[in-house]
Amino acid sequence: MTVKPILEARGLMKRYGTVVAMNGADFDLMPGEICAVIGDNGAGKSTLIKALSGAVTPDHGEILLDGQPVHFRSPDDARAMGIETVYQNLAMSPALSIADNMFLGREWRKPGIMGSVFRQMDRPRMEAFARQKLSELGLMTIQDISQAVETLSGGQRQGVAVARAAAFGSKVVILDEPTAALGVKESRRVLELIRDVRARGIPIILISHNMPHVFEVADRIHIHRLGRRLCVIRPQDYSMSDAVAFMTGAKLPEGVTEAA
Amino acid sequence: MTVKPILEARGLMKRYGTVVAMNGADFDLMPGEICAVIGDNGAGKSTLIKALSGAVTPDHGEILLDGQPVHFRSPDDARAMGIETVYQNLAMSPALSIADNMFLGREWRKPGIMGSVFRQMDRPRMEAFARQKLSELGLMTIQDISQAVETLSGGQRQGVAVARAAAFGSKVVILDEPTAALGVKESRRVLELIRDVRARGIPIILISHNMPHVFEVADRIHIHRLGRRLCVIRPQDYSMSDAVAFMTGAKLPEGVTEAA
Amino acid sequence: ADLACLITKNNTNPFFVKMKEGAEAAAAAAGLDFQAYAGEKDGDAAPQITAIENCIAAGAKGILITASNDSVVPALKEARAAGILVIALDTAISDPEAQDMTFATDNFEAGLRIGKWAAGKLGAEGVASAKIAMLDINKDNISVDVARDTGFLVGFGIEVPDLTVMGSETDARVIGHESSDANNEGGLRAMETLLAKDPDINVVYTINEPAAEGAYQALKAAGKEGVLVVSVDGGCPGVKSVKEGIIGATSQQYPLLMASKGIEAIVTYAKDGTKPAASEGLTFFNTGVNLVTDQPVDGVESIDSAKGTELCWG
Amino acid sequence: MSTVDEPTKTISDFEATLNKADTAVATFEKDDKTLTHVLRAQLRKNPTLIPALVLLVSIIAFSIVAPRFFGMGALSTVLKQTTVTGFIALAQTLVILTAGIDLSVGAILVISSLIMGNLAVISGLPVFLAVLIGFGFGGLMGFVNGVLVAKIKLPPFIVTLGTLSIFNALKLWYSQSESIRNADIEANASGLLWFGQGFNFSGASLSYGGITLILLAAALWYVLNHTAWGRHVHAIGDDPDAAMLSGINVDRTLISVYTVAGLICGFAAWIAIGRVGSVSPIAFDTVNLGSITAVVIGGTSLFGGRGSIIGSVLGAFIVGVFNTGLSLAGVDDYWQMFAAGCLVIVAVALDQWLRRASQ
Amino acid sequence: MSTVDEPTKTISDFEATLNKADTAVATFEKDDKTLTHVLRAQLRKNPTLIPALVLLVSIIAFSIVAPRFFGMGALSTVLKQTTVTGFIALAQTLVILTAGIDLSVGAILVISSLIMGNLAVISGLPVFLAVLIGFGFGGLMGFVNGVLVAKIKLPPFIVTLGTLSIFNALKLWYSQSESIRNADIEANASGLLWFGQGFNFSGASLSYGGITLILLAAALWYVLNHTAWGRHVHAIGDDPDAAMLSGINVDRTLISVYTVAGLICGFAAWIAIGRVGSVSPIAFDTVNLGSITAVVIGGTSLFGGRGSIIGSVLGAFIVGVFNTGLSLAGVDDYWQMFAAGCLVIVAVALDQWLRRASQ
Ligand SMILES: Nc1ncnc2c1ncn2[C@@H]1O[C@H](COP(=O)(O)OP(=O)(O)OP(=O)(O)O)[C@@H](O)[C@H]1O
Ligand SMILES: Nc1ncnc2c1ncn2[C@@H]1O[C@H](COP(=O)(O)OP(=O)(O)OP(=O)(O)O)[C@@H](O)[C@H]1O
Ligand SMILES: [Mg+2]
Ligand SMILES: [Mg+2]
Repeated sequence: MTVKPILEARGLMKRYGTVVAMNGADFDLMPGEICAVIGDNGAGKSTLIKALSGAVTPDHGEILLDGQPVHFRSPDDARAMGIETVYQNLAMSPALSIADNMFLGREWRKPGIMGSVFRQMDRPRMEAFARQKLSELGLMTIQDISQAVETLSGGQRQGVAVARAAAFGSKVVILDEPTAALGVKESRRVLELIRDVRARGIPIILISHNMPHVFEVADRIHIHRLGRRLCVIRPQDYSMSDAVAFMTGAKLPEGVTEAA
Repeated sequence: MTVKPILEARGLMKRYGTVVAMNGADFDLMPGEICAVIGDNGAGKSTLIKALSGAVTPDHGEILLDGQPVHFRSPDDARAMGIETVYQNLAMSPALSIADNMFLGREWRKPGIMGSVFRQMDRPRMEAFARQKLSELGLMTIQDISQAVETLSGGQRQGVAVARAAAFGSKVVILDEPTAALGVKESRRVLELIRDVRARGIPIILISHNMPHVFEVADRIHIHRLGRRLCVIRPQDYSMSDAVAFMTGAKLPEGVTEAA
Repeated sequence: ADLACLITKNNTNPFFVKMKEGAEAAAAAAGLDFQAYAGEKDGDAAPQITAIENCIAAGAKGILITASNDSVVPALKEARAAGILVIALDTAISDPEAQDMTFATDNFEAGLRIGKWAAGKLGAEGVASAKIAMLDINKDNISVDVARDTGFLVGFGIEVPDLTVMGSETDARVIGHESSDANNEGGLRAMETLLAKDPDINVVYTINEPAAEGAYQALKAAGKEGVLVVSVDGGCPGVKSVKEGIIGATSQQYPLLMASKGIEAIVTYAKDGTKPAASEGLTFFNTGVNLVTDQPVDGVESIDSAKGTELCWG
Repeated sequence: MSTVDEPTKTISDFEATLNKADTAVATFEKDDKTLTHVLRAQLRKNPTLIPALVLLVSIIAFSIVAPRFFGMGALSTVLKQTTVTGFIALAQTLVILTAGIDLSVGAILVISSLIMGNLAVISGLPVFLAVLIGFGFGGLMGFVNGVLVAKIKLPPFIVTLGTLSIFNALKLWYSQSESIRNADIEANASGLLWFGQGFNFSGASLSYGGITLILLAAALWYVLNHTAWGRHVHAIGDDPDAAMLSGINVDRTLISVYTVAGLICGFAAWIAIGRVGSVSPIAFDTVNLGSITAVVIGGTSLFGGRGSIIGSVLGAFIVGVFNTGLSLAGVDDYWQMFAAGCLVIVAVALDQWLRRASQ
Repeated sequence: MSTVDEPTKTISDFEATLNKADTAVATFEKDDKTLTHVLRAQLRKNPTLIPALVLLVSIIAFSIVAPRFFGMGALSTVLKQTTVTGFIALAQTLVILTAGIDLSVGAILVISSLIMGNLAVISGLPVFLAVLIGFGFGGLMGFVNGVLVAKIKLPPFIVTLGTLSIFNALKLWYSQSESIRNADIEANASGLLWFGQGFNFSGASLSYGGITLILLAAALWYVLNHTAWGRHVHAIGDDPDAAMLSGINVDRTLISVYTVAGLICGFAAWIAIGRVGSVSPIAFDTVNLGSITAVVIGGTSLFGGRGSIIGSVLGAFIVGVFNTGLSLAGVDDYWQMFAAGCLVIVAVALDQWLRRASQ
């Protein structure tokens, strides 16, 4: 590999009480690629991306962005560096509106004195933007953009979260099971959206249990097992059966001797 | 149809503010069958099954169990009649252990005076049972049955919820997207489990966005659209493409003129 | 009918409850409308100011008030300007412009008498080696609390450098001041703490009789006999305790008298505009204090518990 | 997906029809134009109407029951009486919106007023300087609360229960339990009393303090609803984890909320001096519970994230109307206490019921 | 899935290998046997050790600072002084475990004791009957709280803020602020005083009330940890919606919790009479905050679902040790208040820190 990874993790460790969620996990994300992360339930995928996005501080190990070591103390830090994340448990404020949620922490202000001195938000512009992003996702069963998020169905919420990440991610977009609660049509749109984001040159980390989806969009597949990277495969080189076999421990990839 | 449905709903209506979540929804569940419910995000599937399980009281319409009208005021009522439900947002008490969660509301007591007078729970027996049920689901990455549920990964939690419903449902088991967060292996086990439950003669309502899974296990498929039943198809008679087309409004089933 | 207002410091202290009962009965007898208000906490003027404003708004003829502190002065001046007769009960208000008259007992005097009695009871030798426990209301330096506390110490013969705060004395005979919240449970707790500090305490000053009752329980539990317990108020239960020897002596006050005198004054004022006059030689109308004890001491004027029972909370 | 060994790179077959999918959206029933529907729609959009209605009804009811209550005199008296509680309720609303609670507001108020009084009257500082320093200490105490809540991650109830005790100790120590008399303030620092003044028109008197309360409430309403900070405050109250994951700097926002609450209490101290005319270390003991009561009667949820600043002012006013109204109706003290207890429960129950019914 | 028009009835191809899947489970690191690890494991299993340690350390510290504190005498005084608070803390723990709070516990205690005293001493009822009726009313008041919380779905803070005011009004009205004297109780109903007695051994005295407190705490511990009801109480505090969806009868459980809390307060009333020796309507004013403080120092979370009943008793004891200890060390009153405030914050912070460190 001559290309340098844009985001790397080396030897991440995280213990919760006696449970070892990450056990020396490595990770690489190349520029402009879609890297899928697959693995059994409880393999530690969410913990890994939480470490990458600043939501969890690993006990050991280091994270490098553009080759520089970084220490995220909060998701805020990561976001400031252009890493945008959709978490598995959807970080939304139920009582706020869809538009407010999409712009949480990066509100647009009115131009002129109202914005600079009185710091008034530019609601109309924010709502128009949110409406447009949701339409692109085909999620316009949501009619009222100022509706509170708590009134949305599970899938609608997930759609809002994905739209937010796609709209604002400038360096890396991380999606933890973005289509888990989505319908057939909406999932399809999300996959298209992921491709669009890559077309903008932004690399994506995608966690998913849906093998057809993973094999359809991913450039590389990181297989996570028992808290660490088992191997990285390219979908052209292996079949889904192989991937599933590796991930569940039914088969060992060549050149790897299971350690755990 | 000469067989009488075991659970029926007639003309259910539910409004949330200005949003109509159910708009005259009908539903039938035949004895011993797996009935899948599919539909777009926000179509009102979860609202429908919440009405059937007592978690939501419909504004209009009636529910019949074994042909008798029933009025559930709480999930407790429905459970007392043998209707066991896994909700989309997983009703778990995070701080309680896995075993405690599985038995919440139906704890086993010690035999003899300790149980009858001192009402002591039979922890060892409950834990053994829980462990066994989870093993059947292949979820034994969970090592410690007295671990708090909040320490489980998203998929592990869902596994616990499914195991609970399968173990205790005596009349009807309702599953709202039971495999959404599950891995390939675990999803497979859940499908097998669903078949096992049917083999015990217990009918199942399964909501899922995963078409291959739906077509694999369902006896009948109820297609929900815009808050009401659009049609019911049998997987033998239609292809997945048709089902998806109906569900998303790309095509209308024969004999149905869209009303909404 | 004309309206009379009574504003007390709170509605939990039996002293004020009696005062209210007396005023209510007197008002009913005189054919006046009557409204009672109470502050929330001794020392907090805001609710009393609110009450005064309400009385003005309601068009009262007269206001009887036991002021929490001098913060009520502007509001009372406003009331007087509106032609309302203002009478301070129990506690005088420093600004003479804020009231037409005070009907009060002198709380310092009340403390002074029990102090003198205790000193007389112990004799010169006993006074020199006394160990005194002080059970006050709390740390807030409420005026009544300070007046009774310092009055007692002065009466006992202890030098008090600052009469406006409690605890300014340096005399080693005073073991400590503790908060009793003027109730029995607090009295018990305070006494226990002081006994832990020094088990040889032999004189106990208490802010009122419920606190004395609590202190007695603590002494009893510690197996201590013959400790002098003195108190102030002279309520009927308190006098009974004097009779039973639980309390050595108590200074008796007359809340009902204050209240009924106050109502009388309002009636007169409403009739012809005459305002009440002060007691001879004083700036206020003294409703008096009596020391109630069954163990009289030379040189300290006192009445016995039988007489005290007759007068209690009259 | 058709062959096992070849990776799939096409859309699954059954998804082929998706491009023809309907784009219709769920139906939203339009509210019809009958009175109840218009009312419902209004209530849904402006939940603050509920306390406003309660206030109106109780004013009317008391005017009937207690003829002495009627007229501007009594009402402007109520406004004067509730000004300080109103200010504290504003501070409390901010904190409660973040799902916190501040039990130390009363103590902050009193310490600030002691500092202002001591500096202006006894040390002879110019009034504006004394007031500024008083503010500053108010903000500082709020800041301490905020840091403990945000950085040590303790529940706000615990933190402020602790600081309540600490601030009370400091206030007694600082003042040595001595008050500053009205006469002294008038003589040396009459500027401290400015907010007690006001103008009269046709029997009603409106104090500058009352007007300032309305202005501050309006300003806070703007900030909470139209600036990013206001949205963050709501989001944190709603779900602090979600707010953190959304990239809000939760700690900084929390600290700023408690600090602003402290500053408001410091400001209220100035108002309180004007109101009472003197400074006493043991005054305003009940303002803690009073402010919480006002906030909840005004419709703000103790669980955070939902509520209204205007509602809190109305809530303070409702409590004031009840107290004054009941006294003027000649209701006995005990039963006033009883009624106050019922008011809290009934008002909040009514609020919840109306909210549900308006959906 | 291979052809479009034929429904698939087979396992997806890529899942074929699943039967060979590994069945190994995630690794759990075994705690090693070094002292810190053993300690951690213990703390994790028994978080109640934390307040126990705090208590031990503070007793030792005070014994060094204030020699008078040392010895059984002072300790048994502390035990006596904290008995009533301990009882109320038990009631409060139950309520707080459901994520509620009960501000009316003190008022319930006082009303029950007034009823017992009045019936036994003035109406001359047999003591056991008077006590039973007092219990009954305690339970009834708790029941009222429970119904308001469960059925009208009001926040417990609001409900008990309201009933606090209501019960206080009732208590003043019922008693007319008059107390019942010890001498009268001794003469007419000495059974009311039973819990004040006890036995002495070598300078320490242990009252029956103190022993009963320990027994009741043990019983509640058993009920909370080993019966279904106890699990339901935890589940409701954890997430009431989840508990409801799991099929727990949330309303009934909540009502039972508040009723039991009321009954405990009623029982505490009997203990309180024995302790104080007399009955007064204005006593035990600080027991509300005192009980909450004890509960949180004992490590119970105000957010519900997590906590320990034994911890609450220890918490009450810690507060008592501090108060008495500081007094005996001759610390000035103000600084006692100050220290009490710091104690709350530091104790809870320490508890959280130790819990985190023990993971
Ligand atoms: N906060 C926590 N406390 C304790 N244990 C935790 C915590 N979070 C995660 N774990 C444990 O860490 C392990 C990895 O969890 P993680 O959520 O990363 O899995 P995952 O790969 O995302 O699984 P899934 O596919 O089910 O989402 C699990 O065994 C889980 O029980
Ligand atoms: N509590 C609520 N308040 C307001 N609106 C609600 C509420 N619950 C659901 N809705 C609305 O009702 C509609 C149907 O929601 P429901 O959850 O039943 O959809 P669903 O079919 O289960 O969708 P999904 O597949 O995404 O889970 C949605 O438009 C949603 O916004
Ligand atoms: Mg995950
Ligand atoms: Mg759903």
